[in-house]
Amino acid sequence: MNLILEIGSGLCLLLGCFLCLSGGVGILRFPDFFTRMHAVGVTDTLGAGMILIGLMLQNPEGLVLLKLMMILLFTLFINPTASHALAKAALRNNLQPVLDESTNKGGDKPSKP
Amino acid sequence: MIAIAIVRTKDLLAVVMLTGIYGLLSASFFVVLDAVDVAFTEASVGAGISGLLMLAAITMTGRAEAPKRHKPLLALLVVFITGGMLIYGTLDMPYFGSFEAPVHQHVAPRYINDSMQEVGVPNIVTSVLASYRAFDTLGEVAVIFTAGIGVLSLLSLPLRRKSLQLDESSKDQMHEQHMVLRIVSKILIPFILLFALYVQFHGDFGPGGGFQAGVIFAAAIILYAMLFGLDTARRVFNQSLIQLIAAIGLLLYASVGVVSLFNGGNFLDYNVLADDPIAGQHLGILLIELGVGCTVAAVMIIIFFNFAGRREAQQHATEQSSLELINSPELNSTEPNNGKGE
Amino acid sequence: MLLGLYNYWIVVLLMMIGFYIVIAHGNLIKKLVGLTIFQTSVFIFYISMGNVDSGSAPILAEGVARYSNPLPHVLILTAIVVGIATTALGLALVVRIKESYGSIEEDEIQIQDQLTEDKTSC
Amino acid sequence: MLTAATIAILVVMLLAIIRCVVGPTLYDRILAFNMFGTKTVLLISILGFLMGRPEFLDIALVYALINFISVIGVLRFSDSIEFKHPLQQQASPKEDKQ
Repeated sequence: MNLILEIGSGLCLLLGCFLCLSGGVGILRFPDFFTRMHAVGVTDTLGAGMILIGLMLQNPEGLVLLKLMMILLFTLFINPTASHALAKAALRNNLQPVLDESTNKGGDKPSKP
Repeated sequence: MIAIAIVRTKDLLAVVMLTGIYGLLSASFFVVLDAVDVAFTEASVGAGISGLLMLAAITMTGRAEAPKRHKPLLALLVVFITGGMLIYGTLDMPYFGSFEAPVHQHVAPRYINDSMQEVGVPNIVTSVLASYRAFDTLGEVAVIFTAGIGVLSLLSLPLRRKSLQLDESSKDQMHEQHMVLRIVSKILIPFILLFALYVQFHGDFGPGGGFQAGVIFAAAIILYAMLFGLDTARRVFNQSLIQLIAAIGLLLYASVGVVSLFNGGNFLDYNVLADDPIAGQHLGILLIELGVGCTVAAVMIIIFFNFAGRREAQQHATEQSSLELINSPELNSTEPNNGKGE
Repeated sequence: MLLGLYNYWIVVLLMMIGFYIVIAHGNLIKKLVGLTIFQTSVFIFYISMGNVDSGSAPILAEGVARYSNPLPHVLILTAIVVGIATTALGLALVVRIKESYGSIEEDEIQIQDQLTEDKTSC
Repeated sequence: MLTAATIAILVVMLLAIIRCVVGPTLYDRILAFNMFGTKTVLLISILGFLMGRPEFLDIALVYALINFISVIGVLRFSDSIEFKHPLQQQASPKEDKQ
C-alpha cells in the first residue's frame, strides 16, 4: 500500500514538473501574448494540480491534507479567473492576436464584441 | 538578480511588477533561511499590499519616467566605493550558518530553552514578539498608527455627495465587465477573512500572528473595494469606524500593559493577569495580538481607501474638466493641476 | 574558505543596487522602489545572521534539536510592516508633490522652486 | 523526487522572470507575474515537505490568495491608466527602445 502511494506521488510529481516546464518553455517561445497565455494557463493549472496531488499522496494526514486541498481548490479557482480577466483586459485594449497572413484582413473582427 | 532589471526599466508599471516578483523571491529566500514568520509577513506585504499602493500612486502620477539628464558616473563611483568598503568589512564577520557566531550566544538560548516554561507558547517568535519584547512591539504599532494618521492627513478629502450620482453609469458598466471576477471573489472573500482569523488565533502554535492577520484581512477588504467600487466598500467599513478600530487596537495593547501594572506587575508583565502565570501569559498574548491585528488591518485599509479615494476624485475632476473644455474652450479650471507632466 | 561569507556579499550587492537607484534616479517613485530594495537587503542581512546550520524554524516541535535564532525574526517581522507603512507615507507625499508641482522628477521640481524663489526675491 | 521537482520549478521561475523582464507588452508581464506566483506557491509547499515542517503550507496558502489579489489589482489599475493616459501609453514603447 505504502509503495503504491510512493509510486503514485512520484508519478504525479514528475508529470507536474513536466507540465510546468513545458509551460515555462511556452511562455518564452510562443510568438504573441494570447498563445503565451494559452501555454501558461493550460499547463499551469494542470501542473500545479498534479504537483499538489503528488504532495497529498506523500503525506496523507489530518490538517496538512486539508491545507493542501485548500491550496488546490484556490489554485483551481484563481488561475482560470485571473487568465480570463487578463485576456479580457488585453482584448479590450486592442491587443491583436497574431494571425496568419491570409486571414489577417478580417482580423480585427473578433476583438470588438 | 531582478533588482538590476529594476534599475534599467523606465516604464514604472513594469518596475512595480518586478518589485512584486522581487518580494515573492525574497519571501522564498526567507523560507529557505527558516524564518517562517518573516516569510509570511513578506508574502502578504511585499507581494500584495506594497505593489497595490505603488500602483495606486502611479495611476495618479503618470507612468513614464523621464530620461536622465546627468551622467550617473559619479553615483556609480560612490556606490562602488561604499560597496567595496562594506565587503571589506564583511571579511571579519562570522561564517554563514555557524553556530558559534556571537548573535547566538547572548539572549537567544534563553528564549529557545526557557520560553516554553515561562510563556507556554510553542512559537518562539510569537512569545518573543508579544511577551519578552512587548514594549518594542508597542512602539512599532504606534509607528504604524502614526503612519496611518500621516497618510490620512495628507490625502483625505472632504466628503462630497454630489459625485455619487455621476458614478452610477460607470458603475453599471463595471458590473458587466467584471462579472466572472466578482462572482469568484464573492466566493473567495469569506475564505480569506476566515483564513485571516485563523492566522490571528493560531499564531501561538504555528507561523502567524497579529501583523500577518491584519495584512491579510486588509487585503480581503481591498479586493472587495477594488471589484465592487470604493463607495460600496465604504458603506460597509466607513471611514470613522476604521479610524476608531485603529485607535482601539493600540489602546487595547497599551491598556493590557496598564492593567498588569495595576495588578502589581511591571508594564506588560502578563504573569499577574490571571492566577496561573502561564494562563496569564496566554491571555496577555491573545489580547495583544488582537490589538496588533486590529491596528494593522485598520491602518492598511485607511491607507488604501485614501489612495483610491484620491484617485477617483482626480479621475472625476479630469473628466469634468475635459467636459468643461468641450463646452467652453477658454475656461481655465480651478481644480488642482493633475494632468500630464509639463 | 571565503565562500562562507557569500550571504553578506549578496546583501551588499542588493544594498548597493538600492543605493544606486536612490541617488542616480530622479523619479521619486523610482527612488521609493530603491529604498524598498535597500530595506529588503537589510532584512536579508538580519535573517541570514540568525540562520544556523541544520537548524529549523523556531517553532517548538518534537524531535528538533536546533532552532534558528528567533530574535532577528521578531525584529524583521515588525520592520516589514513598519516599512510598508512608511512607504505608504512616502507615496502619499509623492502624490501631493505631483498635485502641487505637476511633476515627480526631482530636477523639474528644483527648477520650479528656483523660479518661485526668484519671483519672490525680485 | 522532491528535489527534482524543486529544481524544475526553479528553472520555470527563471524563465518567467526572463519573460517578465523582456515582455513587450504590459500583459505579458502580468502573465509572467501570475505564473511566478503560482510557481512560488508550489515551491514553498515542496520546500515544506523537504524540510519536514509542513507548517509552511500556511505561507503557500497566503501566497495563493495574495497573488490573486495583486493580479486583480494590477489589472484594475492598469485599465484605468490606459483610459486616462492614452497618449502616454503610446509614448512609452518608444522610450523602452532607447
